[in-house]
Amino acid sequence: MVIADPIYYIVLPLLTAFLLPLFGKLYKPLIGIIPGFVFLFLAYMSVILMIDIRPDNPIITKIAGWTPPFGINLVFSSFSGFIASLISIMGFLIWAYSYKFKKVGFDDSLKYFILLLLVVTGSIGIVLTGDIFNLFVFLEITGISAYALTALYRGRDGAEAAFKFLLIGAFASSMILLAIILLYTQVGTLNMAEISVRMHEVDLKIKVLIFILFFVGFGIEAEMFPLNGWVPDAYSQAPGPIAAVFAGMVAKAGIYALVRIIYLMFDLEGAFHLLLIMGVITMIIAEVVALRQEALRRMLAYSSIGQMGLIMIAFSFNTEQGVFAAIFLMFNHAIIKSLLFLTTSFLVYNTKTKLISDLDGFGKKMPLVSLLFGLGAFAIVGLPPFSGFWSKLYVLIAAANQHMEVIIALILSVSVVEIIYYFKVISRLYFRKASEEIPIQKPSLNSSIVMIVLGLIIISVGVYPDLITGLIENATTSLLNKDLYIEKILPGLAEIIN
Amino acid sequence: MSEQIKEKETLEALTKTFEKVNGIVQRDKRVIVETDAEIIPGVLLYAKERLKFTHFSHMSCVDWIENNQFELVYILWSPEDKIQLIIKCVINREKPIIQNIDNIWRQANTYEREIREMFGVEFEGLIGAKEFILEDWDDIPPMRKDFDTKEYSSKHFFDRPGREDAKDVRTVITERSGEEIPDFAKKYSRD
Amino acid sequence: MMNSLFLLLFILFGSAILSYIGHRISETLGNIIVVVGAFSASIWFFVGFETPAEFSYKIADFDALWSFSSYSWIFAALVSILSPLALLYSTSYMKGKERLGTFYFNFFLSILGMIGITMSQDFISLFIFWEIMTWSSYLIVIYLGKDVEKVGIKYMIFSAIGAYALLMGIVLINREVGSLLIEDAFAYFPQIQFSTQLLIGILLLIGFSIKSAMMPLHVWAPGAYSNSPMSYTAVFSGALSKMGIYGLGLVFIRLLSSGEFTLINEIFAWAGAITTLMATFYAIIQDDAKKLLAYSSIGQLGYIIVGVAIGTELSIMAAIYLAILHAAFKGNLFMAIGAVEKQTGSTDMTLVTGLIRKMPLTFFSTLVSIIALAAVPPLGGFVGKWMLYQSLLASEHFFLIIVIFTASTAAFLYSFKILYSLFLGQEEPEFKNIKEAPLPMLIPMILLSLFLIVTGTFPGILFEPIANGMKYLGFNDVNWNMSLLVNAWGDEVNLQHVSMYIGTIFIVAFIFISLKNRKRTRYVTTKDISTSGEIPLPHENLSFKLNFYKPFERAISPVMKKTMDSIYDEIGNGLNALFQFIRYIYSGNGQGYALYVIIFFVLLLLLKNQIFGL
Amino acid sequence: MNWSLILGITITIITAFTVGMFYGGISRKVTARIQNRVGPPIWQNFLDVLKLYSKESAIHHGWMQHLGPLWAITASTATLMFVPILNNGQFYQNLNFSGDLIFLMYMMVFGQLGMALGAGQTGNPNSAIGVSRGLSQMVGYKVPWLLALVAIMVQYKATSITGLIELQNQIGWLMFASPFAFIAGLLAFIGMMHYSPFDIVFAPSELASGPPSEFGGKYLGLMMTSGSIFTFAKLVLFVDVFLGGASNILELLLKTFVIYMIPVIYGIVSPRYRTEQSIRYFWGWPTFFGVIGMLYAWYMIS
Amino acid sequence: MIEKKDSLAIGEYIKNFARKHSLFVLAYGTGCGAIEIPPTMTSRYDAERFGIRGAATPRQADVLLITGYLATKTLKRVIRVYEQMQDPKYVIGFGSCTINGGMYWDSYNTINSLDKYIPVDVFINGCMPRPEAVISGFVKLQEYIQEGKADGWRKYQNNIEEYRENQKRIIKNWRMPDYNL
Repeated sequence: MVIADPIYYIVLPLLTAFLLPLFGKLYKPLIGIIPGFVFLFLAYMSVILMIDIRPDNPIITKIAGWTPPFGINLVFSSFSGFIASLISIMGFLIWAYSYKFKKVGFDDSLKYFILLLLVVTGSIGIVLTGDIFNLFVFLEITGISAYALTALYRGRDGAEAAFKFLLIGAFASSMILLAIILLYTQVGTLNMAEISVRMHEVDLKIKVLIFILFFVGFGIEAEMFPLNGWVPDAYSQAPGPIAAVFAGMVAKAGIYALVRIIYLMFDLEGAFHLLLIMGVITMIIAEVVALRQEALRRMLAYSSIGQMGLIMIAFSFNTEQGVFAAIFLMFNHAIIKSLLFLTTSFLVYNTKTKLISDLDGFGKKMPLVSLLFGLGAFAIVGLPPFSGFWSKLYVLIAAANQHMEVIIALILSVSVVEIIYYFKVISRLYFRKASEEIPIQKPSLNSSIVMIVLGLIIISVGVYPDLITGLIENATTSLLNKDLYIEKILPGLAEIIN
Repeated sequence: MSEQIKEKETLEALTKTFEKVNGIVQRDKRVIVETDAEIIPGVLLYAKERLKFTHFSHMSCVDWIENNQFELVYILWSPEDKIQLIIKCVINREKPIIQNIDNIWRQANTYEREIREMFGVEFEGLIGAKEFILEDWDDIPPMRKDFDTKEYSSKHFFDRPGREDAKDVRTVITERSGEEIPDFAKKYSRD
Repeated sequence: MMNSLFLLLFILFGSAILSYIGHRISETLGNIIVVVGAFSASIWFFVGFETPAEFSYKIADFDALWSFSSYSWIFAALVSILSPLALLYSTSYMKGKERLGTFYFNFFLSILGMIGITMSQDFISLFIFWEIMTWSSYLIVIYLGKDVEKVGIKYMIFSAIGAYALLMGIVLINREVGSLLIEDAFAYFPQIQFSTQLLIGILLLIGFSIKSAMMPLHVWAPGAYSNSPMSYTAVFSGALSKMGIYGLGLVFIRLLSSGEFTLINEIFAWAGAITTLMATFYAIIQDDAKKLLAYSSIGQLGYIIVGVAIGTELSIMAAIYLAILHAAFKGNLFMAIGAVEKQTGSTDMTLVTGLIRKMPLTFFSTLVSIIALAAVPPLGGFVGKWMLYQSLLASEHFFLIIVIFTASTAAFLYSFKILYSLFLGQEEPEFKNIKEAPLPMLIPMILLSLFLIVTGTFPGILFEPIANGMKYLGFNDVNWNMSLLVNAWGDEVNLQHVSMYIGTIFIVAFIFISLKNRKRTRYVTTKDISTSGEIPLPHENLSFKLNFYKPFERAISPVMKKTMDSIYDEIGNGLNALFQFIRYIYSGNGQGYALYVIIFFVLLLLLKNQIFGL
Repeated sequence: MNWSLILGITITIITAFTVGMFYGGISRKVTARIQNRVGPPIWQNFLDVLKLYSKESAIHHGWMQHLGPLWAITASTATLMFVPILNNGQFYQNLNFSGDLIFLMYMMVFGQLGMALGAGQTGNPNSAIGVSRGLSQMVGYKVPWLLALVAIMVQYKATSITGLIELQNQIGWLMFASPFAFIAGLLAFIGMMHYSPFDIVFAPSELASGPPSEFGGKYLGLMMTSGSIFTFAKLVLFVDVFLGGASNILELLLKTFVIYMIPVIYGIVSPRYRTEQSIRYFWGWPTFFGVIGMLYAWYMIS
Repeated sequence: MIEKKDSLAIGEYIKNFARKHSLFVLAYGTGCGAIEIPPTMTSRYDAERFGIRGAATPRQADVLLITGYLATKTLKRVIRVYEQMQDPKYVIGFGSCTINGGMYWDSYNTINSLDKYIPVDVFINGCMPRPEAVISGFVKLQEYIQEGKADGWRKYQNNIEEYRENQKRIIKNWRMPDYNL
């Protein structure tokens, strides 16, 4: 029996990241293998933990034995656990995908794996932590490693993208830090549960100011319009698997943090309206812009933003169905968008210009990759019987139950736009003659397996959504039941204060 | 009697430009020039482009069998100056070849094809130089003066014998009505 | 023990997979699998189980129920008859094409989708099957790789709009009714607020009418019908479009039955009628046989929409009857044109000519289908049209009847054009060595032709299942004779007399004209015509083909100036320009993005009172 | 077998043929007289048909041409069979109980389609042009014709001709009861007769007689037979619908003759339309009258 | 009692009667004589009272009216038209040119005797014959038809080789399809 404790999520990859150069000194291939074992362990641990976890018994780990609110604690609840598991499993899959992918030499590989480990650490940390300052720390870890990953190829474009990312990320950091300082001056604690309890003491104006700072700061990570200028560049310049990391982990962690502060810490009604409006705007603008893109990865990046907008919309309903739909969407988006980015990196690798117009006839040249790309595209636009359909359906049902017919119409109109640009790519892949014969880099076995696994997940969830709905329902309950969360972390505190 | 200014100007322009052109102003609004067969396209083009003889009225061929020559006649008309310009040239009857001008006036093609078929004049690079009016013709070109149409007719077609008394129809009529054949008609009589 | 309905889908899905694999191995093996799979599914459908078989399950917290109602059974039967014939035809038609595995995979999936739609008694599985049908048909539409951007995307956009309208309606039903079972929806629908009822109704109608190519939502159809391989178009136009009709029937008769929606009925009836008229006009001016038939399909579907939208007993009956017949004759026509295409390599009516002596059987089946299409009495098309007119007369839709009658008359124009241009006229030396289509292509055509001939004289054969279906829709006492048509006022048409009389006179006259001067009646070639004594040279073809209906075109030119296509194009261009403008928000400038962040932050601060209600 | 029915049918066909032929002859005679000619005898058409049947050779360009005239005669006699010739005559009853107006409208096109196919197979461009014109014009005159008939069908709630005749025995001729429908119907009927100015189909000087240009001998004879029967059938139909039918053969002849003379005389003094002019003509005033008739019918029933 | 022979004779009589009173004329109007046809057909002389009317195409026609001279080129078309007509069919040679070439008797491109190439039932002489003469010619043809003497079409069938030989002297490049003989 392996010891399963959420602390390993943080400790293990962090430690490995720092020790990896040493391993590299010992035996060079170890730098690839060791992270794999770490990710495998994390994924395995996630499964073990998720089996037992219920909304009413979150696992709370106190770091260094300090009890909250004085010490930092990690909370592995149904919701955070679900996202953490998702991230760790995605981490493992991306490692498996990129294990042999990098042929860039020892130094670059070392950097790549260290940064990958750090990103995973940061993302999981954001998800699991119960301390607002700790969250900021993890956010910085994620951010910095993400900037570095963006510029991994050390090209001009990569550097530019990383710079943009850095610039805007700096805004995010400073705003969040400012917000935390303000918050600390008001409530005198950094524990999120206690903040939540004490929030009503804060003056409304200051509360709103803090909220806005948080909102903008996390909005940047969550790819909210107009704070998402870094996204297209970062996604398109980073190495292929890293784009998947951004879509599957960083963005998820960002939206997670945003949702946590909205749902847990602030009890502002306007926050939900704001989230709804921003979600709608983000979604519409991103999808419309995606339609006009010529480079495949930029298109996917904008599509990713659009999906994030949809997730925001779903969260903004503040109902059980809405949250359910949103979490389902997060899951689907992580899986499907990762698949799309992973396949795309092969497609784009084999073209000269990275443009969609260069993809003619790839269905014949790279049958597996094209097929999986098509599958991903079908899934993400929400065609049944693939998993994307169900999440979209739940969003619509949630919207319908809120009597938001206009929102439904908007979501569906945007879906039409989505269909147009995805099907444009598919029709090029399959129904055009290839212009010239270029030697093709075939996907290696491990990457193929990873992509097939993702594809199978998409199909099986699509055909039998009940596979995943149970977990998501638990997660929903866990997120919405704020009092339970507080009670579990700080037993009795609520009564004391009130 | 007008001054024939434009006519003279035209003639002058032509003779000055081309050495081998000479001609006269025949009457009002008509200029006749003769030239060499080699420079015919040049003269025509000059007349068309510079002297505004934009209208190609007609083109024909004359068989001067005595001189062993074909004479080709091009008739142009200037709608602006209201002058007719007749350009003539002669070619050898034994070797009747001349440059075609259907790239100057498309409609000249029809005339050229007809002349080709009827006189046997070859036009270099003529578009559609194939059977035109005559079908299945296997004799010498019929408009040449050495072609005997009577002989051809009696050889190929069935001459119907006249009536049994073989009298001229005029004689029969005069006999019937008791009148004399008028003098002017006598020379046509078969008897 | 596997459920019989599930097994039906399983056979289809299995055939899809197996034919894909089979075609990867060898074409013959694949073809055998295709034919066996298609026919076994069809046979299983007809003899394998009793109609009331049921299969209920829960998927993602929604109740789902599969079962054939007597109404949906008609449409399922339509699919089950037409699709194996089309697949049999396809084995020969598609010979030697690339990626046959993919083609047949999608073909089977779309059949599965159609069967699934008809067996779904809940909206969620209906929608899932609907979408499966849509994307599999999309993949076939662009299969040949022609006009992928234009036709394929257009089809997909309109399908998506339709499907999403449907989805929105379904979601709203779920909210109001709390269940997605179709029966529940019917039962609780009248209790819903009127405006919501209206919204749901319109959404569902839009969703369904897009598939049945109703103007102004038809623009995808001509391209999609003519672009896919003809063997699929036979099913596409014959059966797949009927899924829209199926849905329209459900919505009009069962859902919007309260009598407050007559305006919608009228609007849809008029839309159907105008669809018919305009599509017929467009069919007349086409020069490509496929395009012509595509427009003709739209036109014929217009009649059916009119019938469904009017919603009286007779009109529904007419609509279903016409739907069945349309499947038969349009399937047959597309197959025949496909045969011409296969044998000559073209369907351009200005090029292909004089095939009657080369492909007599193809001509025969085209002729029979055209007679049915043009609703000329001895064949079945007349019965459907007759019922439709009678229902319109009885329900006092005067001008509607004029419009569709005019369209029906105008349909003669293109009917003749397609027969004349392809099969009649002078023979072309280029097509000297053309052979009759191969047997797998002929058998389906001949079978469908026989079906049309029989149903013309004895429409009662079809009336029985239709009457069953009508019971599901709430018309209980439908009672029709084998071949006697009676309208609301007691006037009747006795088809048996008609057929007998026509048959007799035809035979008598035939004997007379054939025996008279039999020895000195000769066949001469079509080059031997009186053209002022001139002899057409072998390479000269005097058939009058180009601008065949130019005078008619001139006469109707005022209404043809602005097409729906051009309107949509204008909208599309406008949106494109707008999108291009929006695109420049992402300028790619880092400082700009930073500025956005600051502006956004400041804006939020400024608007905080409005947002947070301070 | 029902021998009396067969006898009746035979007699009807013979009557229709005879009357149609004589009407054709009369129209030629009238034309001639108007043009200050003597003109052929009124039985001239019989001689023409007889001569055509007595031709000793015939050619066809294929089976469709062979069947075309057959198709035409089948359709024209069928049309005749389902029209009540006399109101209550036993002999001319035929099969009129088993057809109605809508049926007849389609039946009338049946022959034209067959003819068109036959003409199409000849490969003669003139035939095809004629067919193209004919079908186009058909769409033209069908509109007012339909408006007229539908107005009547709607107003009197009957689609069967027998029913309409019975009705007219009570309320008088529909010509007066529904005047606008009658005008529309009459104008459309003029077009249906294919006399000048609507003779664009046959247009001898333009199209060398159009569709029949490759038909000779027995085929042309059969077509002329069919044409005369069809003319009669159309006349009887018109009389039945608008003029209250006829109770005896004399009345029938009188009424049909009057109706027949209208297009004939109108035609003699008219030049020929172009196709699109013809179509637009029918979609102009006749359609206008038809719409008025329809509105009138609507007003009457509501 | 009518015997079989008589009944055949009666049938023949009726047929000939119909034929003679219904003459559909295809005017081959390339010669100058064509100008005489309109007055013949219209109100002044009104040939229609004899049952004579124009036919639009050779398939429908009974009488081929050759109005005037025939060039070698047009002869080919005349032969073709004649062969496209249905039996029984008649030819009227109209004007001197069809008889002996008329004023074109020595022309290199005009044939002289029409009846060497196709059988002519009636010649109408004159240059040009007036409408009265034309009608008289038609009446003569009607008489011949009634008597059964207008059998040029049968003669053509029987002596086809001879006619072909003559025709091929003019039309050297014989590429006409075979027609109904």
